[in-house]
Amino acid sequence: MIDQLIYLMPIITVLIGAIVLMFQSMYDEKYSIKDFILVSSLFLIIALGFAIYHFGDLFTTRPFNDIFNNVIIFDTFANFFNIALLSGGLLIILIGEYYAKEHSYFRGEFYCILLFSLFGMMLLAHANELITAYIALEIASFSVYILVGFDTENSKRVEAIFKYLVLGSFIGAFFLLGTVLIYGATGTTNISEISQFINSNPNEKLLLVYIGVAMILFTFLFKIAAFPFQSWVLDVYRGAPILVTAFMASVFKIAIFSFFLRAILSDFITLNTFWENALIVITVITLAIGSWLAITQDIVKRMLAGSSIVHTGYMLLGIIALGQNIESAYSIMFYLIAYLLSALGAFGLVSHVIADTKVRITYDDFKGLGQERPYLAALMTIFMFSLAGIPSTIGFIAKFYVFTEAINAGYAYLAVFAIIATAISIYYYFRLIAMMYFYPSFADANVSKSSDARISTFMIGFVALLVIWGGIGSAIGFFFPIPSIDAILDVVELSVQSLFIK
Amino acid sequence: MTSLTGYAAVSMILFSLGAIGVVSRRNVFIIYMSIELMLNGINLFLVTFARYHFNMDGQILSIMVIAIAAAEAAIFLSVIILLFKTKKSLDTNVFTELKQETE
Amino acid sequence: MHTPYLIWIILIPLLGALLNAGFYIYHIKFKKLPEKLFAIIGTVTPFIAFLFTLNLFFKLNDGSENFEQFLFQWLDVDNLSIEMKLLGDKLAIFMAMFVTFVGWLIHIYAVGYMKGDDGFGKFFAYFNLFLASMLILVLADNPVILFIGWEGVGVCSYLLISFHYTDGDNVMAGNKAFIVNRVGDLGFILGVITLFFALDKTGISFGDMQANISIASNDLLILSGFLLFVGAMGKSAQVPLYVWLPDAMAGPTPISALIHAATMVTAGIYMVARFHFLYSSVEEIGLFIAYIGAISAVFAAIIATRQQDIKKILAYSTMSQLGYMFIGVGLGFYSSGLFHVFTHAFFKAMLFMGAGGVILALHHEQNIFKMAQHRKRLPIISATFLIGVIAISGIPPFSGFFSKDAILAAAFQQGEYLIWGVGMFTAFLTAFYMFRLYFVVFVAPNGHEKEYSYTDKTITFPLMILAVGAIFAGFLNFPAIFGGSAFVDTWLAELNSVKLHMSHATEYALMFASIAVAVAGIYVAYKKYANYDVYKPESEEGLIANKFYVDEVYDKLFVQSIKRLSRYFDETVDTKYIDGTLMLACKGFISFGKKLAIIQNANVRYYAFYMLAGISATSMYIYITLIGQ
Amino acid sequence: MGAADILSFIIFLPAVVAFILMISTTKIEDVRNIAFITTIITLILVMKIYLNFEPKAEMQFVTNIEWISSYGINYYIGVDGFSLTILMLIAILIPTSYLLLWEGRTKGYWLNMLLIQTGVTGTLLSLDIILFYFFWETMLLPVFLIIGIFGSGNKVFSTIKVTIYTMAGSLLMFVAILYLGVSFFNEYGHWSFQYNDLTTLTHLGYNEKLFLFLAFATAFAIKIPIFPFHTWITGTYSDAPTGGVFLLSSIMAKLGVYAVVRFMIPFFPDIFVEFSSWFVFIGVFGMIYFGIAALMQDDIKKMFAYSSASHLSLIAAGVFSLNSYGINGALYLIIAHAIATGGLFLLIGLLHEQTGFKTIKDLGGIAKKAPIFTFMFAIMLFSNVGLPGTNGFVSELLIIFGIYEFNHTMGYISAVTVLVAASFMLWMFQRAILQERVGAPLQMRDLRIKEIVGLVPWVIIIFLMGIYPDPFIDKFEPTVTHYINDILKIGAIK
Repeated sequence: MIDQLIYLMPIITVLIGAIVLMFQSMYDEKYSIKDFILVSSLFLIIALGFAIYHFGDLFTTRPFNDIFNNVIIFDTFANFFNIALLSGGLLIILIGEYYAKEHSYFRGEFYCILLFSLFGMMLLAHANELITAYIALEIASFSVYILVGFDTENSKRVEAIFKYLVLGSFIGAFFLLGTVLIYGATGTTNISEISQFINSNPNEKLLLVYIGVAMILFTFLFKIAAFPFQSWVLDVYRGAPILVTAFMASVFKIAIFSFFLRAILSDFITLNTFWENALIVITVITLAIGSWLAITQDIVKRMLAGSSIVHTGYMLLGIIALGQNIESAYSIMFYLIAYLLSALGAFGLVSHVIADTKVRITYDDFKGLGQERPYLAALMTIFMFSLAGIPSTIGFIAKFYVFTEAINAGYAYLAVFAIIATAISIYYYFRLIAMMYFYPSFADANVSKSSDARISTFMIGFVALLVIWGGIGSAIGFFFPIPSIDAILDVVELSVQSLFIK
Repeated sequence: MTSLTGYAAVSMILFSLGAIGVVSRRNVFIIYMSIELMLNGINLFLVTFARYHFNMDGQILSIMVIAIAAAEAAIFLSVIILLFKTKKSLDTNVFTELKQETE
Repeated sequence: MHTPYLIWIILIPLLGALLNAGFYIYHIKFKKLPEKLFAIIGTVTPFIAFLFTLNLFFKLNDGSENFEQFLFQWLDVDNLSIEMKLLGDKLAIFMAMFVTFVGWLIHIYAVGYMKGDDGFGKFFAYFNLFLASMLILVLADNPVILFIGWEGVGVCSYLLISFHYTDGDNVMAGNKAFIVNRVGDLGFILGVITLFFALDKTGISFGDMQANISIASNDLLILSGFLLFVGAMGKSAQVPLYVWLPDAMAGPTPISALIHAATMVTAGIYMVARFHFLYSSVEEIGLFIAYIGAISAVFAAIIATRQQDIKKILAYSTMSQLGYMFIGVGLGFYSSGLFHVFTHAFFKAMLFMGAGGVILALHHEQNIFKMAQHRKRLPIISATFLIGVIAISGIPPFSGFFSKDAILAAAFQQGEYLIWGVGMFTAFLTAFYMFRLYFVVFVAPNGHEKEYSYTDKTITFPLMILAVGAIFAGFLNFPAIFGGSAFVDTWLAELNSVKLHMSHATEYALMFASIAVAVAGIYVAYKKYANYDVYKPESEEGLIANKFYVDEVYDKLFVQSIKRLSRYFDETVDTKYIDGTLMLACKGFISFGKKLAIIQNANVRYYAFYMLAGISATSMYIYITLIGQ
Repeated sequence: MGAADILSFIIFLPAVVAFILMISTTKIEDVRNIAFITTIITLILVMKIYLNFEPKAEMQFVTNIEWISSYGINYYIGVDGFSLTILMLIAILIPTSYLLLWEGRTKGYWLNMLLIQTGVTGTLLSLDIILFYFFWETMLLPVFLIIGIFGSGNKVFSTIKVTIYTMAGSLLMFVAILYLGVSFFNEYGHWSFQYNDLTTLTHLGYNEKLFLFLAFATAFAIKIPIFPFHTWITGTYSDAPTGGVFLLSSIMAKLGVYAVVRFMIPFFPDIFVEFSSWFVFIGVFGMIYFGIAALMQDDIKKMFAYSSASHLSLIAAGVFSLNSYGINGALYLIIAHAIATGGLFLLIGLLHEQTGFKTIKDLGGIAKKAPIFTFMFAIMLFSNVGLPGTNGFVSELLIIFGIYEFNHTMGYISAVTVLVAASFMLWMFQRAILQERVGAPLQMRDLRIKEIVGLVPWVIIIFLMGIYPDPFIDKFEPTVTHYINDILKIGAIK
């Protein structure tokens, strides 16, 4: 009983935290933004503690069957994602501290809703049943809708939230359609039962299931912004407050993968053959479009949005490879972590820079940062390198894994495509570095030098350290003993294994 | 069994109408309604299948869907109000500020 | 037989060069040093080298076999084992001796000539370096080491021609000399490589090559022989690679005397003589060389008749004399050719130094007519100059006569009457233009003549020594027919592939003929120029005065075309085609991206439509595949 | 610290020092001096290695530690005769070059210089191909910064261009590397990227090998550069600051050739032999093409960019000529050219900083003002032209021998090299340095003692290697022989 409760604790903690914050934010004027940050991060840390309690051991269980009726599942896999999501959320909150302080519209609700969406995402990681997944997804999405629209100073936000809302609910309908079709075919919406049905029935009886799965896959592609569902990304990311953008780009993406990886790995793996070709086409076009969108942007935020499409393409590469060898799941999950760190760092740093000089949005606004703020520029350089997959950053290792697995699965030509996209990506990432270092700063940009020693910058620095560590691993281990990045891989491996405990 | 195809057809038609409505209509309100239409098509489908399988899951699911639709409605309506406040219009063609911008 | 001395012959001048260089750097960087210091170092070192050589010469003369000295393994890759080894056989010592001797004299001369030049020390550093490289060339045991000396003298000539580098034309002349020589070097290297592989890698020293010459196929031998001779063309200024020599006169006169008259230009002949085993085994190339020599001889002589720059005249005469030498060696009479090298070194060096003296006296005036206009009386110089002129015109008993006559006789005997005829004609021209020069500069009346007060001892002393040489050097190879010992012929006998054997009657006839043409030439010159009005100089127009426009043609043919090609490569091929296409691709990619942004029209209905389209397309695809199953 | 760890120390010392200096904000003088001392220490360590090295073919001072065990990637470094020579070269060149860059640099400049040293040394010594790639790419970042920040002219464009150009190439190689690793995994059942493991691959089909070969070739051809992948050099070299262009031309370009020998030959010997004639042709063609293109350049740096491209093409031709002469000559020319071109670029950088011009038509009359400068310049020039007595001659001679043995016609064409360089170099020398300038004479100081001290070792090496080359050749000839006999399996040598 109690030990089962332990499994539930992280997710419950977040929920409680969200509710507490909701009540607290009723007395908004009493509390400063710092208190909200304190409280929310406190809850997240507690949840993280509960999650880490199970860190590293292999388990799978369905607690309180009588209540939940198998709709949610607790295993190492979900735990891994819990940790990722929680730490991601925590980082967002801490990195955003300065930004939130500088912008008046950030009030208690923000953190409350943030925690709600985190709750939804964690639920999604645990979901073992399609409708549950849908509900979790919608909880997360609705919260994010609201967060997107949070920036009352920005007239664009209305449009952003509106688009996201319309398209989101539009694709949501398709998810439901898929669910319905599967339900129609199999009479159940529980994933494990569906897989049993699939395995036990001949191919011609699975027509509905196939189409249903395809529909669900579309939702997946929409949420991770693959072609042809990529169009919303630029606009929404642009309209949203940059913290929310970071949140969507990194954390939300992880949550999406948490459910769909589970579904694909544990159940639909056998169906891979028929969507493989479609996915290949989608991947190639996603890479191409992403590169095009990213390379033509003048606004850094939009560029990052476009590049996130390209990274989606890389991860799709792993998804395709899944059909051939299960190991590529590890590479995808590692890539998620790598992207989480790099993107959080990049977005967070942009947010920090925006926070104290309101102008810096376009490339040109970054001119001369190298002289003004050498440390920020150095950190930004690290993140850009990581996103571009330059060696000595975690981004390189992640790309290495994904491409290796893709080639191992026999998709060398796709790897070549991806490499070309990478080569292009060097242009728009290095362009930013060039802006920061190679140009003198604007005369009018007289910035307050004081504001660099604060929690947000320290967090960014910490992330940068993680990025570097992920890239170097134990290469210099014989000088100073530091844990190898194999550790991550082992954890990932463990969590994937937990899916196959029946 | 023939009845099943009938129901399925109806619900799919509803769904498709909704989808096409989202794409083709310009008024935000009607887009919202079309989405609702899609969801209701789904509901019908669910109930049909529940009947077909002789288990209650379908019904429960449809109720859940309705609940979610309600939540969605809350946000949607507030957004629509926002939209109207900003532009004094509900034509989607108006809300195209977020084009390729060069600042 | 191993000897430790050979290396010293090279090292001592080299040491002198290094010392001078070091002192000179000190001189310019820190505090001024007296010219005497440089002068002493510069003049003593060649003399010591000469003494060493002399010592070896006498040893050889006493009948000891060839000297050699192994220093170290220079390179050893695969079968290519090159040793840093010196060889002092008769040929080498013969060459080394007069190189050091004449070189020494010219060094002394240079002391006076360069007096007061701020590059005094540098000059002697270069000069000694030149001597050292020349000696490396002469004493080398294999072509590669020879090539080191070969290039060394090239560099020194480049440095010395462009000695007064602030004037761009001098440097240009230097470059020209260097580049044209490089063309020759190209031939030389390829010749060596071809030969090395033709003898399938059995060794690269002259000895090994001579031993294994039979291995190679005839064609390859011809090829390598030709290529090597291209090298000789470059160094010894033969048609068509002669263009650099006249321009090389831009340098100070001692340089012209030492490098471009006495020693360096003869390196080509020496090299051919070194490869005598190769050339004597392929007759065709020998003949080819002889013809090239003849052509160069007459061609240069014709041009010389209309030149007005005193040094240019001498330069062309050098070229035509070198032509004679090539006739000699080409026909297999190496001793005669080298004997001419020997005598020529004396009188040509002397002529140049004399000319230099006059030029110095007349404040660097070089146009003969202008020189005549304000002539000063220079008794010693004019006397020695006359000796030189007679010598080069081939009037017995002066040295030029014997050497040149031997070559002509050889040509006659080999039945190459064409070459012989050309040689005779050239002899006539030579006498003519040399005496033209003499009469105009020293004789022709100009109304007023001033006494020239002072000429530096260091200038006159070597002149007189050389005059003695110019007169009597001929007797070193006094023909047997006059009861002479023909010393040089016997000394270099081992090289000769053919011997001179003809009836005395013909020999007398030939001698008489050559004397006759010489006298005729002198007579014509006398008639035309002895009382020439120096105040209206000859016109500069005409084909001959403009050296047959060869320079212009070369310029158009090679230089300009290469420059045009270079521009084409850089501007068109690189920038336009290769880089252009690349940049076009990138720009195209980006602009396509910009176009693509149209689909990002921010209108939600369109977005929804894309999604719907994608969904339906994929569903259709899946449906079809499923039906297909 | 065992003998093996010295290598790692040599690699990482500059980077560590750089990071320490980065956070400890000291004065520029201190930064420079510390950097200089660091390079000197490295030099001493390399000396130690050089003396303890036995002239054998196999790897020595090997360190082999697991890095990413799940994919069999190791931290695997070692040195053989070939890399040793280049290591020695780098270790000598860098500190001496510091002496010429001594004045008027900023802190970032020195830090980047240190980082570059780590990059190149790591690239040189790493034997695990992923590690190699790691350094190969990392090496580029400080170069990117140093050109972009301290460059002149249209620097940003050329920086971005060179970065993307080279990275695109190496990314292609990256896929090829991964493919090799995967096929090793499929053949042997465990991951490994160590080059000596990858040489044992047998299951690769002809076409696979061909594609991989081409991928590698592209990457290295861009770096070297070989025609037609050269268009980045002119812009980069002319815009880059002195130190950057020095490192680019005299060290990094050589690493391309090094990588060809180190990795391409062992991985694809058969393809290498099959396609060698093409590459020899391209090399010789490029040698002439670049030489001619250099002739009419007005920007001295551009001219030398072309000239070093021309020499590197010759080096490439030598490497591909598949015989002891060619390869030895190529390696020898790597050293010779590194010294000569490096020296020239440093001197030109000095000239540029002093006079403010780097275009020939604006220069002139330097020799009168700065005789020592001219003297050094001339020596480097002659070595570059390949005059006998300098090391340039030995290497060019050997390469021509090699190419001639490979193919007679090619050999004849390749000999044109004795003309090509001389023509434009001397012309430039005349116009830029010797003859009087039209208009006001330029401000130009002569070399300081420090700079002379910096250049003297180079001059000594130039002449030493030119007059007595055999001992230097002996250091790496065993390796070359090993390559030719055991790896390429052509013809018994000796």
